[in-house]
Amino acid sequence: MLRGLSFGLEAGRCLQVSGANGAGKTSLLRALAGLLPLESGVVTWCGLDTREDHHTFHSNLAWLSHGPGLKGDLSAHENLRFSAGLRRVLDREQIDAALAKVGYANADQRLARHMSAGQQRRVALARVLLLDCPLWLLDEPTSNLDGRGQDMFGQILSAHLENGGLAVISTHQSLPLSADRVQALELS
Amino acid sequence: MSWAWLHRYASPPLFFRIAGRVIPWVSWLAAITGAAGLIGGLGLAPPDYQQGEGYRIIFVHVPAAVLSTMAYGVMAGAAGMGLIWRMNVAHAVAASCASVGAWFTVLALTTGSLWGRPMWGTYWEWDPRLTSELVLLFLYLGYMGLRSAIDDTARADRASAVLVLVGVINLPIIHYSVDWWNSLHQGHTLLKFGKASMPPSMLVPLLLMMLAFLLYFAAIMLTRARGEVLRRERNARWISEAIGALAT
Amino acid sequence: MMEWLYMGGYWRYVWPCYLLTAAAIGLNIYLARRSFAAAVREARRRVGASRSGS
Amino acid sequence: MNVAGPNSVSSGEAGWLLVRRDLRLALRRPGEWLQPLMFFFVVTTLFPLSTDPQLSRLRDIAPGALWVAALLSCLLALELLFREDGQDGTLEQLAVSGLSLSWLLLAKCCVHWLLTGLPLVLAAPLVATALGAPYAAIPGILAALLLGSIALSLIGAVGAGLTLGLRRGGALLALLVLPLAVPVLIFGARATALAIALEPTSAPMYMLGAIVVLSATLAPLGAAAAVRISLE
Repeated sequence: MLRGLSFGLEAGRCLQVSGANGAGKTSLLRALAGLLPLESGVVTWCGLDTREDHHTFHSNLAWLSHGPGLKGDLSAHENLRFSAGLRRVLDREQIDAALAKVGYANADQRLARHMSAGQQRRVALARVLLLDCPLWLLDEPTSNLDGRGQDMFGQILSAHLENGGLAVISTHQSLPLSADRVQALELS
Repeated sequence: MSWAWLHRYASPPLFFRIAGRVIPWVSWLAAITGAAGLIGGLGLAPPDYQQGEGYRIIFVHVPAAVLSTMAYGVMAGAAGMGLIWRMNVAHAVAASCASVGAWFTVLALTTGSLWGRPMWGTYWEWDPRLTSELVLLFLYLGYMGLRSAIDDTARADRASAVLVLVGVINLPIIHYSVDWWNSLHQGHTLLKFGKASMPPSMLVPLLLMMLAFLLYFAAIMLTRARGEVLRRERNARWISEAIGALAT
Repeated sequence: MMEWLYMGGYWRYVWPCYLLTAAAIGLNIYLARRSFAAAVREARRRVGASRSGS
Repeated sequence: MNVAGPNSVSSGEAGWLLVRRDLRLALRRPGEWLQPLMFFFVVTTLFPLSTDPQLSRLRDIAPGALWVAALLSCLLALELLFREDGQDGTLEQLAVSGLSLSWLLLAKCCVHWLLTGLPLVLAAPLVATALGAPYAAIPGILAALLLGSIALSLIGAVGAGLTLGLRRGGALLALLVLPLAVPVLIFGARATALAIALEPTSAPMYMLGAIVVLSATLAPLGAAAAVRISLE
């Protein structure tokens, strides 16, 4: 159980949540996303309580959980069309562009269950890009990513922050960002 | 909100204290009304002109059936309050109703079938009331099954609250459909007591017994709810105060 | 007295009903008290653990 | 980066997209969705085998056999409703999408009914004929099963949401849903019996319709609440 936590985050900055296994990183992120109820306390977005107005909050939120959240029987392209497409009108080019950005450019017809874990992660990150939301809540976004994948993640994250986005990220690794962009939160 | 007072009185320490004070009174009242009802029902009330002495079963059967239905209603009301206003005390009350309610549903079923034996010549008849009562028992069992399948108390509270609310919307429909179904196949029901046709010498003991059962239910439910409140509480200070007060 | 116990021939049905009711009432009192006592015991353990922990 | 920009999706489109996705997934794995139908056939075959197979006698048990089999097949199919989406994280994405979760779940229920309820309805004439129902009874039986299976899919969605991710989920789901399905069973079987007796079926049919309307308005709300709780 987490208690006594309080923090704020400004546009263009990223909160890096770290801590040992079982310290509550995932719980914190899920609580921020509104998936776990808070016993006490509030999460505010632009000054509004997110429990009161979760519609506005969730419309601004791109959530990536531990798992990639892909349908095993759909290809990368279909997965993105049917998941990010629920919230944004997307055309083929936009999806291709997002897949290219995350380094899964060879947009083949392979089904998600035949992809490697790293490839699934990349497709999941492409969904985060396509949602085009100011707030990213990413739980271990770089797990299963190789060295080049981590670089790619650093690039899309800094581009997001430069655009005035916010991110809360739980990770063990250090983020390849300038120090003034990162705010650290160590859970014990 | 205007509901702030509710939150104040629903504070766990206050509930724990007040319930602790109320339970002995309610229990004694239940015992007294129950004794009066028994004397009236078993001793003073005259035999029924149709069913003879056998009708005396209604003095426990009808109150048991009323208790079982009302417990479900109380459970649904408390669960709804717990779900909407996030009150742990309400969830504790809801969780305390199921077991008593289920046992008294069983009691209503068995006394009903024992009554049915001399009246119908068989222990089980697909009488609408008994059938509804049987479905009610399944609803209770589902509620308890769902609670026991979820380890986390807070999650069990909310999930079972959704279930009991769905159930309470369904209950009148079930009751109506069973009545309708029965009227097609039997045309008449034997387990029927028009209140108007009942003389006061029977009605008064029956009402006393009902009151006694409801008071008894309140006492049991509050006893359980005190325990459930303790289980849900994380604030160690008032727990130790509350337990300390118990010891002295 | 015997006549009252005989219940006009219905004793076989009336008395079991009352006995079962008494049993259900007793059982629920027992179960409720046991549940409350268990909650108190558990709370005591928790308070004790948090005291020795801090 | 704005909320209601020109490229945001209306809930109607979102629901339709979800329907298309689930249909496409079902096409890629047809076996799973055919199982309840097979089950329906097998169970209704067991009834004649367990009694006197004269058609005139079977006619008496036909409504009961049809409806109990339909109820159990629907129950079997209900386990599939949210299981996969719950496991692969899709439901979580839906829950934080900013779209109305009850609306999206209603869309899922529609697909679920198309894949499991509708085949039962279409198979019903065959089964009913085999159980001795006269030709003229078929429209009534179809209508009753149509309404009943919709109601069962909707009511069952709440139970499926509540038991999502629980061990022993299957047996518990039956315990939760079957008592709630009693009115559907009573009115549905009665409408079928009246249809087989070639009598007017309007009274139970109206009741079935009312149950469908009530469950279509309330069940998605309950299912959404249940799914959110189960995702915690």
